[in-house]
Amino acid sequence: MSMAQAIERFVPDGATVALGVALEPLIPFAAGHEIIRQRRRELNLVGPISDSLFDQLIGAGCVGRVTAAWIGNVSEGLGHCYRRACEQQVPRALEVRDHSNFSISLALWAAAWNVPSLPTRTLLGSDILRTNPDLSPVDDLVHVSAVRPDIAIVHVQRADEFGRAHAWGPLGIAEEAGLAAAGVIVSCEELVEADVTLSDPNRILYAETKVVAVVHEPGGAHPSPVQGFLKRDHAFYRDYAERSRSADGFAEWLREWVLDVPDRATYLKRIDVEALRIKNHRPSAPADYGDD
Amino acid sequence: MSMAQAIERFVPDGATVALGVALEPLIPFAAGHEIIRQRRRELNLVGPISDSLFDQLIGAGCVGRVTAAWIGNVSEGLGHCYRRACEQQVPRALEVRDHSNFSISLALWAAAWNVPSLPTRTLLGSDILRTNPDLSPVDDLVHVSAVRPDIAIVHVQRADEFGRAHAWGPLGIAEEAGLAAAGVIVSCEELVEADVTLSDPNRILYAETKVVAVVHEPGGAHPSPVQGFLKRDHAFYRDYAERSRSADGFAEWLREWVLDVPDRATYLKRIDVEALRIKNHRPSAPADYGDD
Amino acid sequence: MTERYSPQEMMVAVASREIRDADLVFVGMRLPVLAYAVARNSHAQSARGLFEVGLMRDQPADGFLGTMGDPPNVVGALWATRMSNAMALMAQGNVDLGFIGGAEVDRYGNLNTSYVGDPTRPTVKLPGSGGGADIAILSRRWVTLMSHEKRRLVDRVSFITSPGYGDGTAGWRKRNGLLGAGPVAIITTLAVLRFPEGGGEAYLDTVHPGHSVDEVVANTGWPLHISDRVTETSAPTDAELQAIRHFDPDGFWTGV
Amino acid sequence: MTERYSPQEMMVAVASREIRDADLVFVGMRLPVLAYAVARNSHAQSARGLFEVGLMRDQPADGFLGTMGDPPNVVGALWATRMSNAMALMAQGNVDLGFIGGAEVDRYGNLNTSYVGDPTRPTVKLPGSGGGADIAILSRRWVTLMSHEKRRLVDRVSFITSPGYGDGTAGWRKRNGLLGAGPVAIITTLAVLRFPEGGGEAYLDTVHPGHSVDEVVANTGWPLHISDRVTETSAPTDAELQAIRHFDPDGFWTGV
Repeated sequence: MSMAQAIERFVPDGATVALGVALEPLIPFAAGHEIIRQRRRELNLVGPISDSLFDQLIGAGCVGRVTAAWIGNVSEGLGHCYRRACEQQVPRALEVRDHSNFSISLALWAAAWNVPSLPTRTLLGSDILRTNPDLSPVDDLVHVSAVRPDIAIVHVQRADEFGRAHAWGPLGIAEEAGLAAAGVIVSCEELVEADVTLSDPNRILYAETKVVAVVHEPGGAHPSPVQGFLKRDHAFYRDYAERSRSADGFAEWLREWVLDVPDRATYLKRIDVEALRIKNHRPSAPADYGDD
Repeated sequence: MSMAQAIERFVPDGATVALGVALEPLIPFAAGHEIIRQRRRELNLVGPISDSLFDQLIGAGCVGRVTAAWIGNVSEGLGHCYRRACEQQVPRALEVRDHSNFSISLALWAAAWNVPSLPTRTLLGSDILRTNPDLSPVDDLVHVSAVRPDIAIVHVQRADEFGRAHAWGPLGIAEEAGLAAAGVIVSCEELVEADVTLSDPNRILYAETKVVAVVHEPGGAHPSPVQGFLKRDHAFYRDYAERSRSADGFAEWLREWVLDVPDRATYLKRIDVEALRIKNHRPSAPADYGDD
Repeated sequence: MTERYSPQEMMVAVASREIRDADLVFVGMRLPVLAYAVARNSHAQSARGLFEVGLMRDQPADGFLGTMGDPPNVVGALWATRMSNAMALMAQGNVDLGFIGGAEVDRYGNLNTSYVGDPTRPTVKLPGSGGGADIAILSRRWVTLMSHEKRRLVDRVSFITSPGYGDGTAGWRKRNGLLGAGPVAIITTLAVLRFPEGGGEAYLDTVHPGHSVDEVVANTGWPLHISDRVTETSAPTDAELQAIRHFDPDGFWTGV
Repeated sequence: MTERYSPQEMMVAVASREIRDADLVFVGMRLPVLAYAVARNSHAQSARGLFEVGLMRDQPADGFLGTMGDPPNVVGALWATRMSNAMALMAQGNVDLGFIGGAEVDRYGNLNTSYVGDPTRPTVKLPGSGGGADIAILSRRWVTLMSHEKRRLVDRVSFITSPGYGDGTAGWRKRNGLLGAGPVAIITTLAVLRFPEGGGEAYLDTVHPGHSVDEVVANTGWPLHISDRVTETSAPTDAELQAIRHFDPDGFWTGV
């Protein structure tokens, strides 16, 4: 399935969408840009820290609410579109449900286990408890209400057409996000045969019954890093940070990199992918699944 | 470290010990037999379903309490020592904290996240709620109290001397048991160099800071199966089931297979290991951890 | 004419017919593993099996299984994971059908696998719930398999490990917060008992070939309601028997 | 004589000295990553680093890190896992030291990284907690690094994202159920502020070379207590600078 088809079918206006759930790596920018091109509105974005992607979706006017722990640009600092939305309601007002990294993970585990909330000791003494109605202090615990995404979008190193995804490197809250979500869109660097994914069932991230679409989207996480495939494009993040300081600058950036770009393949032609490509190989030692 | 040393140092009388946390595979029988030889007493055994190992420890008089979902012999049925302990207090009385598989997992997650309890919808309507004080129904939820093992003992396919364990196949509640425990004893088929374990950090089961001992114990899980190494010894389970029907039969079995056996190496000499050895190989496709 | 078959083979055949195509089945040990394999090979070729040990499969394992954690069950698995992840899918209502083995079942479909007699001084200590209570409470619908004996099919179990319809009153499961709809059938060595829409008390639906209604009633621990449309259970087909014997070649589970 | 160095290099050197050997350190992004690397190469060679993205390391990454999730940080990792597992270790009290970056800190060590002004109509929306609140509440002790400006070191933060000692009254953290002991130092571009045993209000402990107590006081948003034993911060050693420049070769984090 193409990314355009996947977003068209599975990300309606008003949807609760989990994105960037592996934190700094494997951010599904291609999916986010397609959401912008299809002019989705009133989305509720769910994630831990978001390295620029939430900022872009907010600046493009797709977002009604964010349920997250941190929204900005990890190597550069503030998210300028996020600031404009919260401070000046530009391009529109934004509802913010503040979390910490731990609490957003627990909110997803609560949904995964189908309970109203999970208790934790974190956030005690934090004013986040005052501004987020999904967090209720009870005695010396905080009850974190379940957050159930309609869809989780994850980028992984490889997957097969049946939705069996292999991801490696730090996984952030990717597992609970997919388990909690009603459905998962998998975007992958490599589309492989089932004998590759099934050769290592422990590395399969999700039950295939959760996966509603598999999109073969090489470079779909740029400028974020993909272990074994692409390095992080620090300069691209810096350029975005500078140009997004003003609403006009952001509008121009968005036209150049999203709106006037039909798809990810075209986007990649404008980038020196070779300079980012990881060329050394560090294969994992095989696990022997022999049975007889 | 030898198994004898590991048990001597890290499994004192009265300890809360998690064993058999991967359910039917990877059961650390060698560790259990060493616990019996060292005549530990008043242990609180924690596990999901226990395929004969808990029954043996109970019959040997090592156990004061069991906190588990199921205790028996998976392919043969009832646990005869467990029955004698509960029905006739032979060799001694036993306290039983009944759980379901899901609730014992949640009890360990509660300890792992350091909260008093976690809520769930399972066990509603079950009389287990009446007999286990660690389970409290509140409205339409059950609060499962945290269970924190002093030590978790796990058998894995391979580990390095620093405690980095690689396990594959179904993992049951192995991850939460180790994370919840104050310490973990790792028993392994193969003791490998660190470059093997670190080549695949996603397959490392525990933070090495949790691991207090690594024991190289090939065949340490017999008669339970080890993916890629050994098949399950069904006949051995059947023989144990038949001989343990009577207290005398069990005593004789225990002498033959545990008390009169100095260590695992000697034990294995009495078994046709070759007939159980897995000879076909099914290596997993490598993951490329390249970074530059 | 069909071949001769064992009571266990009859139970497996009936159990396999409970699996609908595309069901996600929470597969318990022993006979249910065979029932899943038989169904996959016939009418439910897009069903998937979930195993509490932490596995999901489509094709049944190619080889005999003494337990669901045996190496052949891992080869070709669609997911090898933690038990709590399998339970999460069931808690979300994703499991269409569960199988539970029981030592005792009562007229309301409640199962006892914990204690015969007073739990503080039991006459028999049974192994316990395992995943049974989880399946009984969380799966959408479930089935239990049991040897048909008066001491096993009892009026009321002394201890409810895995709840069916509780005291049998209308809405008992909903009132008590149970997620799934409850048991749909008790498959025994003599017959198939079913429950009315919305649950309640089990009634006799079909009697296995070679057995009589009287025999079933005589071996049931409560005055059994008989369906006015009670029929004979259709015998295992040759294809069903062939599949059963392929997956249990030595009759470990289904032999006499 | 030591080389010239930037204020950031001074902060990294001081931060690295907060790491004790064998500490498990919850490493935040930017300067803390460098501080961990420096410490590992000198006095804390058996320390380990835990990264919220889901990594544990011993050796610092061999290569520049723009984020903790960059590929070089995964090579040689001791554990690649879920964030919630890293948080579990911290919730169990296994994390000895945490680092938190802040936009605003107050006299009681409370950090604001959420809202300047009324949260419902903020004059500045900051990125938020990230893992900051988790570290502030759950790690055994923690340190924050900040540019020393009157608008950043304020009397009371308008919003407590990551709690220090709250209102500064004795026992505030315990009373409110916070697990860890709280902040031990505020490391700035001009000085090092510390807290009394048991917490409370920050005081000036050392002033960086080339700066004066008056300058520090003038750039602090509350009447700053001065230790009667206030001294000069020891400058970065050549070894420290060498390590810093090895891990930040282009001065991405520490350049002027």
